[in-house]
Amino acid sequence: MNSKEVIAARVAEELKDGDIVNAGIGIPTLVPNFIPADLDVFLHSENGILGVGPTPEDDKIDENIINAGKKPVTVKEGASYFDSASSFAMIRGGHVDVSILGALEVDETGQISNWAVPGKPVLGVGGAMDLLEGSKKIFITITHTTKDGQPKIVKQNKYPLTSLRKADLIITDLAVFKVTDNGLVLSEIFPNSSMQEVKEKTEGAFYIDEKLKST
Amino acid sequence: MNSKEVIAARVAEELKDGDIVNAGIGIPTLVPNFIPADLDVFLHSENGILGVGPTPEDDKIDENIINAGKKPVTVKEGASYFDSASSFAMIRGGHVDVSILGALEVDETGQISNWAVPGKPVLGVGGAMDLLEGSKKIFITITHTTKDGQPKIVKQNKYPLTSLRKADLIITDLAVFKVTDNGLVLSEIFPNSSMQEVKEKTEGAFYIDEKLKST
Amino acid sequence: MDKTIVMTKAVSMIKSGDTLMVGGFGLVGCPLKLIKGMEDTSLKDLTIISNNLGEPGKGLGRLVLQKKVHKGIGSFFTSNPDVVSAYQNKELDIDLMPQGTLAESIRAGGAGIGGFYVKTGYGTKIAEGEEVRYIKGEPYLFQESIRANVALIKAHKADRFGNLIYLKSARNFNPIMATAADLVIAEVDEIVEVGDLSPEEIVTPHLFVDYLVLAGGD
Amino acid sequence: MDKTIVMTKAVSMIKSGDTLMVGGFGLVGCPLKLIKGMEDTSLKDLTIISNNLGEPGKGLGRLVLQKKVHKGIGSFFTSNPDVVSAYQNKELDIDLMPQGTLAESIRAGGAGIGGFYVKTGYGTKIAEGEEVRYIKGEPYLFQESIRANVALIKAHKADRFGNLIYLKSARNFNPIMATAADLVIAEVDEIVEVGDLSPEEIVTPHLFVDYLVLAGGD
Repeated sequence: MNSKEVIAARVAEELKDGDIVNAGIGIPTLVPNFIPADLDVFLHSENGILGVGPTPEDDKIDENIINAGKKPVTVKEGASYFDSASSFAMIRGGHVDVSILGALEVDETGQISNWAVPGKPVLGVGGAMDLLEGSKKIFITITHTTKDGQPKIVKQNKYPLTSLRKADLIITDLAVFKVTDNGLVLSEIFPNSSMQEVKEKTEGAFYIDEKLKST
Repeated sequence: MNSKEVIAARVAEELKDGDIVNAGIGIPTLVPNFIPADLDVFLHSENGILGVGPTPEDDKIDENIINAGKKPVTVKEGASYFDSASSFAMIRGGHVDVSILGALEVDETGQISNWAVPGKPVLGVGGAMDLLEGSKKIFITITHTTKDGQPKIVKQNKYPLTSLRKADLIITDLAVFKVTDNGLVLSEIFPNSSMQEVKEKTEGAFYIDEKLKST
Repeated sequence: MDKTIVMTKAVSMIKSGDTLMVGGFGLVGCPLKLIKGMEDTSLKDLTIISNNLGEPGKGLGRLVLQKKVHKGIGSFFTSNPDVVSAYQNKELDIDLMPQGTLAESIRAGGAGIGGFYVKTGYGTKIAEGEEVRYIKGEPYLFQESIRANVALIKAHKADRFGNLIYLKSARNFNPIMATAADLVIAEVDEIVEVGDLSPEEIVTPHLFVDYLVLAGGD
Repeated sequence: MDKTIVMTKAVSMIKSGDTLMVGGFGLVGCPLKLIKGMEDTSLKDLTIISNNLGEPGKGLGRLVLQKKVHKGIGSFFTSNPDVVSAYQNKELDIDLMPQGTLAESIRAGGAGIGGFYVKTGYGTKIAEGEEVRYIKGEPYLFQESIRANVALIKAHKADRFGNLIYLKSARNFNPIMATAADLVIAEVDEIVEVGDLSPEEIVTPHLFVDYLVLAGGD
């Protein structure tokens, strides 16, 4: 598995039978590949689908079935289509159990930035703010550092916040952090990493879970 | 024709091809019987039907098809069903061309009262306020006087107003009044009545249409 | 995943003091089996959000007769004389709303809308003391959204995931109430296989529905 | 009553300076024939309300390249670099909204709602200068409803009265835009007999639709 797959596989472990899940673009789109077949997990796409299925083979693409990233998808048995107002009524109304989102940065309180870069024209917000505001749980999937090695988990976000709402869980290619009222708690380090690496590559402050200390 | 049928027949003459019409309980329910067969007039019922058809024979009643007066109805070809929020979105959003409503009183400015009687517990408002507020045109159908001979077209309503919105047309068993910015204009007297009778039985002030003066 | 439960289990999830949304326009589209299940139980002090409170001795009217209803929030209660009597005897509080405002406030409650502005009722007695705001030069009344602890709705068919379709004008308040309560129980005429309902015709997607009860079942 | 007209007649009803709602999520569910009909006309100064402004050289993107669009109101324009350039060259104004707020404000415009309160965006940069109201202790942002002069939508099937059904995820913004403009023109793949669409499956009842244009017709 590459590092994005490591992240996606770990997120999938957090999902429960019956969960309604919205998976954003980027790493989150990989998550469905790792959901165990015996779980009924239902993927919501904000352009108006509940029950998104796998990506179709090239010769089986239906141009009228796309996801919120405008990529061709399929639907599973029991799926439904609805309009955009109904779709966001579901999101804002608290009917989505989990949203899995990417981020440019997460701060040490768990607030995220994923829609705008200062100095560049801001011409897109899409559904990210609604998902952050309305979903029961927010899982953030990020590579631990940017391409040029800068930490993505920071003291304070340079980029504009997407919401005051904090994430619940942050999953990187190195580790897992729980977001608590007191701040971030490192709860898991992946076998390919170490406490030292996580400390070096994380700018924001974090606590260490008791269980992790004893190992 | 009895006096209620006279009123209903006269209202029907005002309807145009393609009109979306909501017909309230009482006299308005008789209106569809007088709509010419060559006109496509679509009846909206606020409990969630567009395309209400005639009352069914007793042995053809479908208990799941009722109108807003909770009476069994049928639907015509091209009808549709929708939920209550969608139905009132149609009404408030200005998508109903004409509402035909009964009234307890109409004042000389064209404002109506049809939902509450002072001194009695007010336990029902239903859809009347929405229809008055949202419909493009309001036709009021009333007998000219109450059962004990009191005028229903009055200087000022004793009963609480249903809306500040004025009616467009008032049709009684004796006459037709147009509602203008200057007040009521008597535009038509039915053959069974006379100018003198209309004057005697109308408390509110009204103008007389030029055409009526010359006849 | 199968959301089907028996009626007694469904009723056991309702608590005294709860606010309930109950679907239907009169008795049409009303979850009569679930209401019957509440009769002769110890449930009391219920607040019922419903367009009407049943008819004399029928539907929600029976719960009113059994003095289980503390308050009714709806648009038209005049058609049930038992409700009028209970109100006059001060056994029942009433909160009366225009039908469109009732429907919209339920939809808003399910859609994460805190409140909204409508013209309906402006300048009338029901607007006394209400907040007015001018938008694009026109006066509107403020209305908060409403939610309930439990919604009891009636649908025609469900699949075991809880996707619902309705029957004719029995749809009415049911789809919006399905969105606006912490616990949603749908009474249905029939439960079909997943896949039997077309994705285009499903009116209430399953994410809104917690449990299913068969109208003709146990 | 038959609402079918030819495309040129439909386009002739749009005026320079108009505010148009245009359905679709990217190109899916976008009325491409009607947009094509607007190309190479004298139409200009249009305000377009749409989730996106097409793709480079496709759909609404072509109208942007022809400098017919004065302003875009939507939620995600980043995917079309031509829109980004036009904005940077100050040829195009942009009004950016969260997608859910965009959808809800269109629905509200069609439903006689003057404005409403959402949590989305509270505390962020897009909320700067916006009105905040606390409802049940939680902060919400005020949002006015929006309407247009003309809505151009895409549906799958219509009957000649104008009842509409949609195809899969091409539904998106189309049903709500059909409610929120003074003039509504639906581009459809097929026109069927009245009665062919089931009353339960009709998504947009005909009272919302003024004219029909066949996607594959003149």
